[in-house]
Amino acid sequence: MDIKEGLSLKKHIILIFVVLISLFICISLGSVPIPFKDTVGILCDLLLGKKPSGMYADILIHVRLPRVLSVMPVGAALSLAGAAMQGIIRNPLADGSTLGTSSGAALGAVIALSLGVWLPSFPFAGTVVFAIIFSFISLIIVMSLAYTVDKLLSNNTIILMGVIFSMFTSSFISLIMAFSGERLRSITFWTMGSLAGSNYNNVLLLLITLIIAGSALMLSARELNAFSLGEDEAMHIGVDVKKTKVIILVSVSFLIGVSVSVGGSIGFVGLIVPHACRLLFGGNHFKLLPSCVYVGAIFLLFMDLIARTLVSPVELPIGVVTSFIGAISFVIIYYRRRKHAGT
Amino acid sequence: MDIKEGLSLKKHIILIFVVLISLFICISLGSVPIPFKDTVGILCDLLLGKKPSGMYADILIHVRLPRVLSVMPVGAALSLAGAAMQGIIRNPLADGSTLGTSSGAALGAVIALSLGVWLPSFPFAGTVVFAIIFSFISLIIVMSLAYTVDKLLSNNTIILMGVIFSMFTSSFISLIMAFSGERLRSITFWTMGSLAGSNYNNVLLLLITLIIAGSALMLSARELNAFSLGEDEAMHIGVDVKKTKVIILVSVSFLIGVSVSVGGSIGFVGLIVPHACRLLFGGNHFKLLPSCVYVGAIFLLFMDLIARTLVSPVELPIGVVTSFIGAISFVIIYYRRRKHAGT
Amino acid sequence: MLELKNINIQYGSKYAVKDVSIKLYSGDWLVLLGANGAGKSSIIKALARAVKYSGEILLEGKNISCFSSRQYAQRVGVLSQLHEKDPSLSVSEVVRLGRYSHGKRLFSGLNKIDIQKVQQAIAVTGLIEYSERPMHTLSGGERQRAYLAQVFAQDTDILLLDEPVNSLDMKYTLSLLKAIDVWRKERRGIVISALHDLSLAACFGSRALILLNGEQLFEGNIKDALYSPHIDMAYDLPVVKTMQDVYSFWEKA
Amino acid sequence: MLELKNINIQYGSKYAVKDVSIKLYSGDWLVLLGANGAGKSSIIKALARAVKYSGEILLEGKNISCFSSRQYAQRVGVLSQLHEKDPSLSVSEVVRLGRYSHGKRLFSGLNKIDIQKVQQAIAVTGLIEYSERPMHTLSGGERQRAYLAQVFAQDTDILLLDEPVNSLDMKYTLSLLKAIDVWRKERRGIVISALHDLSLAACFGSRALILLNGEQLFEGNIKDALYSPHIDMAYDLPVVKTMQDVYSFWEKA
Amino acid sequence: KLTDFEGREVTLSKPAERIIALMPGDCEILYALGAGDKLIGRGEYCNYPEEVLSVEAVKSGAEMNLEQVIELKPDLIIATKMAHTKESIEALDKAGIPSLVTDAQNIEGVYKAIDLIGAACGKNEEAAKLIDDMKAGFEEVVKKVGEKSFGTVYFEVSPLQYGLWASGGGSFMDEIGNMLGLENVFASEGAWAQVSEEQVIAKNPDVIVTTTMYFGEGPTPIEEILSRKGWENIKAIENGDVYNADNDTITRPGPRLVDAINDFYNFLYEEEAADKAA
Ligand SMILES: Nc1ncnc2c1ncn2[C@@H]1O[C@H](COP(=O)(O)OP(=O)(O)OP(=O)(O)O)[C@@H](O)[C@H]1O
Ligand SMILES: Nc1ncnc2c1ncn2[C@@H]1O[C@H](COP(=O)(O)OP(=O)(O)OP(=O)(O)O)[C@@H](O)[C@H]1O
Ligand SMILES: [Mg+2]
Ligand SMILES: [Mg+2]
Repeated sequence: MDIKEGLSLKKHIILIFVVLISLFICISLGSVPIPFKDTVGILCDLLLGKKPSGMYADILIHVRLPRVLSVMPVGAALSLAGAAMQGIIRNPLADGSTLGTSSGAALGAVIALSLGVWLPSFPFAGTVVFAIIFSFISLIIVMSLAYTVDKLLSNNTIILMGVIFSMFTSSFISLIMAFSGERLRSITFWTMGSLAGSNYNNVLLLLITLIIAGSALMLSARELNAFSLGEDEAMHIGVDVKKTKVIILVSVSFLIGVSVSVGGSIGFVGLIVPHACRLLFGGNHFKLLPSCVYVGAIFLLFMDLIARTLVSPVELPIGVVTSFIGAISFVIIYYRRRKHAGT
Repeated sequence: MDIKEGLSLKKHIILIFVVLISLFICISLGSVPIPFKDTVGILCDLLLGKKPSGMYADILIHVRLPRVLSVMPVGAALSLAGAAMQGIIRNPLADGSTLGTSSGAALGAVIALSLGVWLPSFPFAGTVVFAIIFSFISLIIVMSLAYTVDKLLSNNTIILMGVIFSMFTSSFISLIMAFSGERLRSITFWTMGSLAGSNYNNVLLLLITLIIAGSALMLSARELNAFSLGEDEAMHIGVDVKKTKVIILVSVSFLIGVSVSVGGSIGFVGLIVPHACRLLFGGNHFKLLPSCVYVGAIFLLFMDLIARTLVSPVELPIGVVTSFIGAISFVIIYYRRRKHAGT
Repeated sequence: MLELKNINIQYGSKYAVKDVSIKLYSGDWLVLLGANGAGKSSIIKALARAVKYSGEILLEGKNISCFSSRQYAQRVGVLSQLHEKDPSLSVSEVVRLGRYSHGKRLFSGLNKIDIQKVQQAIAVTGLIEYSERPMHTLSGGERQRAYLAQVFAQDTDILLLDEPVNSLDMKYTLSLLKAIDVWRKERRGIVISALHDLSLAACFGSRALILLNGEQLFEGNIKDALYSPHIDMAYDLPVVKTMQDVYSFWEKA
Repeated sequence: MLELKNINIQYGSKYAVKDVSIKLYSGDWLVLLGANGAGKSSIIKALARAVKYSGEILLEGKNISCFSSRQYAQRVGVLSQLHEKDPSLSVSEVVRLGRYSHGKRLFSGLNKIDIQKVQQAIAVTGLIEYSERPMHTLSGGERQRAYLAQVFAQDTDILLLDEPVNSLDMKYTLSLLKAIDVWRKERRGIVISALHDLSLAACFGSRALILLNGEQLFEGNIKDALYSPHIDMAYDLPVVKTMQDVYSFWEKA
Repeated sequence: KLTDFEGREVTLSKPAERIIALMPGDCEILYALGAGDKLIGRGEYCNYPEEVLSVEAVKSGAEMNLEQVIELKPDLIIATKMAHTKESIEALDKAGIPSLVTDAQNIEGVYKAIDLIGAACGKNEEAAKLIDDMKAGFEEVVKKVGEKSFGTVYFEVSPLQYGLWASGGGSFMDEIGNMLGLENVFASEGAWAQVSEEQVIAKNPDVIVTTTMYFGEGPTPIEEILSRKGWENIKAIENGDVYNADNDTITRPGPRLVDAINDFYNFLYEEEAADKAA
């Protein structure tokens, strides 16, 4: 019997390798073709601390690189959050947005857009800051609502309160859109999800969140495993059920809030990547959570690549590409696995 | 022990009475105030087969009455479909849209809107016909997909395929919206749900669907009860599990497809009304299904009334009002019941 | 009347039941004996049409796959070993569901006979006071009795009972097994049950099928089975000796 | 060492346990006796801190509500009567979880001792071959053994076992009860179990608490309990006579 | 008897006297025809000329408040394809209120709309004159531009923050650009297209036009574009040729398109001349 329950070192190495390869592919391809030689040259210059110049360097350094670097943690965060939510409330329909923070963040962003909030020292930061603040407020509202109606914080209560809250905020969003007049278009575009215009500040924010909240979740893998036996059983083996729930729900909200604030509402990833990982790597959260990070990152990188390049120069909304390709590939995985299982 | 398991006759009568009262209130109020006397006069004339005329008659007969008469069956249909779905796949997050037909219908409508389809000779205009056709195609796709990957049509498979399919179609909708240019606004508004402009043909269509598909569901109440013991147990007592699933899923799709085609995507009702009814009338489907019909109709009638009159002459999107008021009232019911249950 | 011919049951590539054949007649009470994982539940599930199997099972000479769900449920009642943890129905709702296959299809429509059978089943299982309680508020044994009441209400000629006395107290263990015994003799029905308590098997069973790793070790009269060397093989224990030890306490009284 | 003082347990307005008091010392094996719904599981749940109760429960003189979840789980292992139908973990994952309260918090980190305890628990329950199987593919008895293995791996001084032998075959019923018995005597731990099989209770228990509708009818030595008139009252049966009848089959052998 | 943009035949017994116009473009046409006084209801986004704001606003689109419309007792409704639903038009027909649907996609379409609206309210001559005026206005600009060319242009309709959306071929902007001797870098795309930032940098347009409205917070749209990272080397940025067009005039199918083209012309060529002079 192994001492470690997680992914084998070999799998870790392979997956990291695939992430790096994907990253490189996504940097070198784009709607403007940059010769491979130039790409490598510019990247080397960057690594060596030189300042490359020219149109290719402009595109690569200011447009493509920050975008690709934001896409990666967003994909990881959404998938990880989805896996944790599905684990803790034991419901295959759950994902990060079940808690209501996703639509809370969207509401914040939409309010910022419609008021034209502007924070002078942060370029473009209005939406991001508002989204994060609102995702927080949402979490607090949902949790205290759930706690008020049900001191035990049972799953059914959390689910229902989360869903109700997200419907509530979505209706706020619709209302704002209905009265937004001239700004309707930008709001609509924003809600479709877009990672265009990400900058290095966003990348930093995403990475910090992913590291902190991601670690909190990874460290809760045993607890998540315990929950799959039922909450009472988890308590019997020593899990502090309420505390664990709060830690996990707060981490999930962080991940979701920040991702939404940067990338808009990108659906589907958080629901489907965990299911796919469960089919591929099993339901043990020691394996599931890390694999979600890798697979989520890889998946969204390629989806973004397709969004950027498929009908170049036009860009497709990333949510659209994600659902499209994600749906098809998930059905294939599901089909193969069921056939394989022989049932 | 009672022979009948359903709602008592008294409750039926009370609920029908409440529906009729609500109907009358909703007819007599509106963004244009019509004196009570005129309302009654016009309604009497109508019932007596006379043709009332005048501006009030125009408003009442051509605008308000068809609208109110469509709202009622839409509310009933959405709630009923939600209750049936939650029963059959035993998941509190499920509602009529889980199956994917809702977004399929929406896709059809959006395509019709964006192509500007106009079928002059048809009794029902382009969007309705397209929505119905698409909801059908969606049902067929989802079911055959589910059947292909899993001959047993297990719940998990149906849920996942439904969700994936609806993400898939939603992304199509986004795509169309992205390329719709000037029509963006009308599509956005349509997706928020509206029953303005309903005509008597719509009413007829809705009522026929509600009667046929609703009866199919009502007649499956015992099967739905049986499912709550688990699928194997249901089989053991003689339920033909697959056939029942197909009947229920098809009826639900019908209800949802037609409702969406007439009223747009009105969220929340199908999720929350069944939960509220379960809290109020218990989980036995003999009670749950009829109470959902009544409560759904009453609920949506009043929501529509508020949408029409609150900030008159501007109309609020009904989806917004529904989520708002629905969320608040549901939390209250939930809180009361939990307190009452003493746990 | 009920015949199993060369039944094999496979989960993935693993055989849970290998080549089991047996013929049962009216009035038989077959006890399935064997250690955990021997294949008892699998055989019951095959008879209940809840798993795939190879081979043939004939009921009244007809392959059981020819019956519709409803027809089959009118003939065969099934009690499973594992149940959902949180059924949301009340006890009487659960028991009423037992009448499903007999009911007219419209609405709740239970007729006089249905009501009578339901009430009888609730009374036999001692659940009269509990009949309006939701299932998830019952204790383990009360729950098990509710599921048994459902099967009794189903009023079939054949009962498939997978560990029916799990969680039951002594009183109901004996009274319910006795009731089944009386019923089977009067109505000349067939009972097939898995039982781990060999004393009970001896008291109530008429025939036995001993399984070892899915293979049929022995088939015949229950007395012969319990005194045969096969039973020791099946449980990997000197059975009679062990039972006598366990029982010695009561002798002294 | 473990003391229950005037415990009352209520569900809604209904009392499931009324004014139960008992004091347990190292090396005791308390058997909870009583009919279905007598309140056995409720007492175990109260000890496991899974239901609200009034009164006081003291462990090592400290109120049990003072312990953190982890501390408590290091001292008390619990086997519930009802389980989820479809846990998605494998047997070894379930058993490893038993070490949760002992583990360092980082990642999977099981140390040598943990691994050893886990392997031992799997071996005792005879699940070595099954250790990588997902729980939902196990037979009823195999599952029950896996849950038992989890509790054993938890390696606590106090075991709360609600009907531990449900679904177990004869061999494992005896060998596991025996193992627990040896452990309790060696380690001087406390075992509290609900058992419906009075012969087993007689063989393994040291003390008994007889419950009737939640009320404490009798508390004392197990032998006295089984020969007392209280037991007849609790089960509404002439217990000794009944047991002799049931076991008479083996006498003749 | 009129035939509208959807081929529906609408019969008016007499010129309309009480008109509801839902789209800003149609309102502007009505006022330009001197029929502003006949307007008794307007779409909520109609904001030009000033007087229109005093007319009662009617919710349009799927949210059109039919009760309110009927209460206003109009004898004609002018809507565009995107401002109405089939259902509401049918309901209005039943209540005896005729409706005209306009749907101008290009300048030629605007002429047609003017013609139609003029006919509907009995201002046929004014309509013909308005059309002639507009044609003359455009021709004048085209003549002034002559063979001059300013190179390539990029029309931005949504700023980077919400995803970059450009206006391609088939839009009024594109048409106006062509008249001014500009080549739209995204001419091959539809009227609305989300484009990649990379593309803009690579296409290196000579002029950038943004229609983003300035609401008074933060940097102006022009400043924002000038400050974008990685855009420094685009010719338009280097030369400061970034133009903030008035969204209303340049996107509405109405008579003010002439103003739009003149403003734009002034930005391109007059300032140029002024620069050179200085
Ligand atoms: N779904 C499944 N997938 C794989 N193997 C299974 C599955 N169900 C049962 N098995 C295996 O098949 C064998 C027989 O199982 P079965 O449930 O018939 O045993 P049983 O005799 O009823 O045991 P018990 O006394 O424990 O109830 C066991 O070894 C079990 O592990
Ligand atoms: N959640 C609940 N709500 C209401 N009543 C309950 C609940 N749980 C148990 N009860 C009732 O409390 C009483 C004691 O239940 P408990 O589970 O303790 O019985 P038990 O002695 O373990 O019985 P068994 O032998 O059947 O397991 C029973 O009558 C039961 O119906
Ligand atoms: Mg079994
Ligand atoms: Mg119990």
